[in-house]
Amino acid sequence: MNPEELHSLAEERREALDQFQHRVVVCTGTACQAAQSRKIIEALDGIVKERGINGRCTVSAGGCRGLCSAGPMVAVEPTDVLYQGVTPDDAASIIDSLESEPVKALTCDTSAPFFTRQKRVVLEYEGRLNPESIDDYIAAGGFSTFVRILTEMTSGDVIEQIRQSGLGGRGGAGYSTALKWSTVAKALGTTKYVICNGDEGDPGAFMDRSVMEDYPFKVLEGMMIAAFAVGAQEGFVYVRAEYPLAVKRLKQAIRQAEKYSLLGNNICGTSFSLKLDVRLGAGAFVCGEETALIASIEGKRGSPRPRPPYPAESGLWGCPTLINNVETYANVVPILREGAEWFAGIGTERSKGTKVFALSGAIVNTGLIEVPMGISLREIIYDIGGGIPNGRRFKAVQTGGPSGGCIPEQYLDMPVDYQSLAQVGSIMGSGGMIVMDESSCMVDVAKFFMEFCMTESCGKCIPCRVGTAQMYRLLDKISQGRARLQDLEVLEELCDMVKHTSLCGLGQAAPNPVLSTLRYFREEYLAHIVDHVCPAGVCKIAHEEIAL
Amino acid sequence: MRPRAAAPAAPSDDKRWRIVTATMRRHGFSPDALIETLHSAQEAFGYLDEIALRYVAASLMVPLSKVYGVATFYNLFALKPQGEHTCVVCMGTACYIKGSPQILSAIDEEFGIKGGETTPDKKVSLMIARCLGSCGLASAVVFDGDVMGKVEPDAAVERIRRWTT
Amino acid sequence: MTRKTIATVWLDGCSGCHMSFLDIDHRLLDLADMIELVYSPLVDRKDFPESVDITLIEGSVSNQADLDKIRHIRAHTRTLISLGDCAVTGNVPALRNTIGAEPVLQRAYMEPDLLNAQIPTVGVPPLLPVVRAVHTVVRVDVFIPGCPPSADTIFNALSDLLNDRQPSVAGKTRFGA
Amino acid sequence: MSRVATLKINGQDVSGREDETILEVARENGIPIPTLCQIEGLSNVGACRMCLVEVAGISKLLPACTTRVAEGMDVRTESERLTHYRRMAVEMLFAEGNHICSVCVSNGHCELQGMAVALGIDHIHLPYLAPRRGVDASHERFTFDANRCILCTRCVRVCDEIEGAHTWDVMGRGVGSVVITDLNERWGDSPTCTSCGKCVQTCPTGALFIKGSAVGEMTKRNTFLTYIAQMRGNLK
Repeated sequence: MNPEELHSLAEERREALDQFQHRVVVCTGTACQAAQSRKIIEALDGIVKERGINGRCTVSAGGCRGLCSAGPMVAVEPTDVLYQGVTPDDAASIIDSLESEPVKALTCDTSAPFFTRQKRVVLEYEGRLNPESIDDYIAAGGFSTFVRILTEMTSGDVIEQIRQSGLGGRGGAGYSTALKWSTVAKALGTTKYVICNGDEGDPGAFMDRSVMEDYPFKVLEGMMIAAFAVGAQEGFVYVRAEYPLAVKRLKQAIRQAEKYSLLGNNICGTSFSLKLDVRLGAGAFVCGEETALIASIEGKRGSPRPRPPYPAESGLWGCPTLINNVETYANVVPILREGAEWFAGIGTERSKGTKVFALSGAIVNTGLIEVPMGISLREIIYDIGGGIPNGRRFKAVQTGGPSGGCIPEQYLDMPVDYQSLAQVGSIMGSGGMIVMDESSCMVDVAKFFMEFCMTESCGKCIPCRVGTAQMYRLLDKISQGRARLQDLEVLEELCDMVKHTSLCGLGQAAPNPVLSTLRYFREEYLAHIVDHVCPAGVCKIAHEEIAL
Repeated sequence: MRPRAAAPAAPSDDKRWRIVTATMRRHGFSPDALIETLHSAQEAFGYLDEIALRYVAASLMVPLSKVYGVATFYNLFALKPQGEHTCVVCMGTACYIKGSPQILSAIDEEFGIKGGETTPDKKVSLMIARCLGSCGLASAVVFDGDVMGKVEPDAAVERIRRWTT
Repeated sequence: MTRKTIATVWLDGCSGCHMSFLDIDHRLLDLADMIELVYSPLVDRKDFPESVDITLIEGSVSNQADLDKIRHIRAHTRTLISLGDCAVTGNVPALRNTIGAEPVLQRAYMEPDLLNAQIPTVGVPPLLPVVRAVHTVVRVDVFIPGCPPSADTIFNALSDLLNDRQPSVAGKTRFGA
Repeated sequence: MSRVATLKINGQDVSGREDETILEVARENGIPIPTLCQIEGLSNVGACRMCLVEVAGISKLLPACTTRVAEGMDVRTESERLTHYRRMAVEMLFAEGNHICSVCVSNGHCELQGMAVALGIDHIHLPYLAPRRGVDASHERFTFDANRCILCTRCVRVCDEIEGAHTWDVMGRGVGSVVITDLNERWGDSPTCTSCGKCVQTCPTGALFIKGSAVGEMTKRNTFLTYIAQMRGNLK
């Protein structure tokens, strides 16, 4: 395929779509599917046929609209009407109102802050595209950036654009993407790999899942551009097996791209060749760590190894390897399409662009949101999220999953960027954001995350293997009201040691939920230990003799 | 591809072995394909028994202990047969704070099974998921592949009871 | 010079540490001038004194009586010494921690083909579910590991304490020594 | 051919090839760094964290066994903080398994016990986990007592890298990790074990021992490792 062919294909497809006066797009994200959105598609299809308007109206599956708590969502194009809480029984009224006023009772107010306060770069298509159709993606301008780069730019140009954009790795740490790319580009060796880390394992995070499920082509295009920039000929998308839909759609997307010769040998008649494939995880959180992920792709136990050497130098099968997270790759196309300057204009001085968050917990609007870096937690929670339901009080917001921390009310006006979050003892992480109200016990939350880290520790290094188990035991003892003050001292000592001596990020960050809750909610620990009560009423306090 | 003796014959004429062999062939019988192959064996047979592990080890020329190490490292591989029905309770953060532990204890009380266990009559397996990525649906439970959102303990027990009677 | 009061106590142990203590031999005479042995399995006194300068504990905390005793002793002792591996780590008595108290009693008293097999309950304190090292129950000031610690180690540690020095056993003894 | 780097270890000027690790260069210069999982002649995994050192300008502690030296590096192998962490790591091992030195075949010859002495550990202040672990005495010559295993994986590596049998590996994960033979079968039934005993001789504790050894009788001989490595040209 050359640029002209791609262009005409896009035109063709756009015309084909324009034939339809009405396009009804039903969200098939996980939440909406759980709410029977497949049945809604069937019902809508049935009505369309019944009314004999299938020449004018098309019903298709689309991606996530973000507002999962109001699902299932149905959108009507081009009038841009959005319906919420739709049931199969609503199909007739939706179809019958296409020519007139929208169905009032089902209309979702898209002028609400949930929609207007977001900034969509990664989720730019807002779920409108059929994720299983490369034609739809191409019609929306997809792959034109890749093809243009391939035929007009050099590897150095691409990396320079990424550098100017200020893009940081969206896997959590915000490490400069351009620096990573240029390291791999400069690394010696003719065989190089690109890997997309889709092993989203944080409990409470589903951003990457949505991106992979809804925009598989966009992720692939980002990887293709990256492969071109670093000089890789082969790549893998490593997806956790718990995401079967993402696996299916990515595999489908790769096959479709191969069919159009966007993947394969001598793409666009250039010397650039690329083969992409999907590899499945098998249920191990630690495989989100890049060296463990590589071991897993090599068919081994997912145990991390000490770095350096970094994968950029010696990664998959010992070759220079670029590993980026799903969301990072999904930012690549917009940056190179709209320009680095445009991207750098979004966000803050040191954290550029947007961040996708999975908003959940004690909050009115749960779902998937994308916001500019630097927005305050308060705006996210109260404006976009609609605040805390059931008249309860906000207590803390957890970011960064088992590697992050709980942020209390006093920091609600803090801007959300890599630096600020780190300052208050949490991390950006991959984007899980769980809001907790006063019914959550912070000791219990810390225990929950420690149990997670303990069972997900690979067991290779002593501090993480044993330390997480010991911290878990102590937290369990505290939560039961059976601990002594000395136990708290030992807990803090363990936190310090595990943080500074563990081999990989899992262990190094495992103490964070404990440290942050100790920092802001120490009185809750003391209540369990000294007064033998759980203020939130969550923990079961044991009344047997203490210390035994 | 490494030089090798002829690939070992499938353990039996059960057609499902063809799926497993096909996966290995697609990867050129490379030892790197161990995880992909275990996935395909588990999909074909529901779990990984000793026969399957030995066959995969011999075919990919991976040491037995390494195969066992990999099969036990990853949560999704089961070395024992699963129940007729499976109930997966999400214990992600959002589900946890919205009451997944209560769902688990209700199921335990009613059917006597904890996470990872199967009822003695082999009807129901209870599993715990780390996070289904359906946090908007908290608490989420998957009953035989169907995700159900905002599940209360009673509703979960009721749904399982339908399988057992 | 006022003599320091000393107590020695057996909890769950084999008394080997006390034997090692006695192995100090003639040096006991040197110590005798500086100490007053106020409570010990070696002397005839039923109640633990109101206030003791130094108490040496042999054995682990394995039953309810051990627990009551050690708490009382801690409250009435200035410097508490965990003497020997049982007190310091739980050692051999703690072997049962991987199994639990109940199965051990079952195995010992019920499984053998005995006449009127029964688990004794009268006149013996109930076992704690878990055998504990002394410092996991009360604060301990000095640790002297060893099974048993050598007479020299015990003597040196005691001499240090009697001369108001913090004893250091590093490199002189070890777990299992 | 690797270039030579000059660096400082504990203030002392030393030099090493850039493909050498901090540990190798330190030992060449008579500077001791404690290790447990590391053993000369096998690959290094950086798992036990005993050899962590401070390197000026790097906030993270680095394992000396896997970190290569570099020009101008300023390494500290001893500090209060390092000692504290090393002690905790050793305490963690004592608390993780069931190490009853007084009844162990390796009493007096055990690297774990020796490390406790070297670091002045006189009690374990971390909670004991007291796991229930088994003993495999099915092999006619050797016994594996999992209670004493510290998961250093020397047995796994020596069996794979030197003997070439790969009878041993690790199963499970986290604190539930256990070393196994073949498909977690009885060692005595292993069709892959050559009974060479290299695993026993490289085991740092009494987890692997020769049958019939009484308390304190099991001494390990692993000088063959450096010899074999040398013969194979692996030793730099």
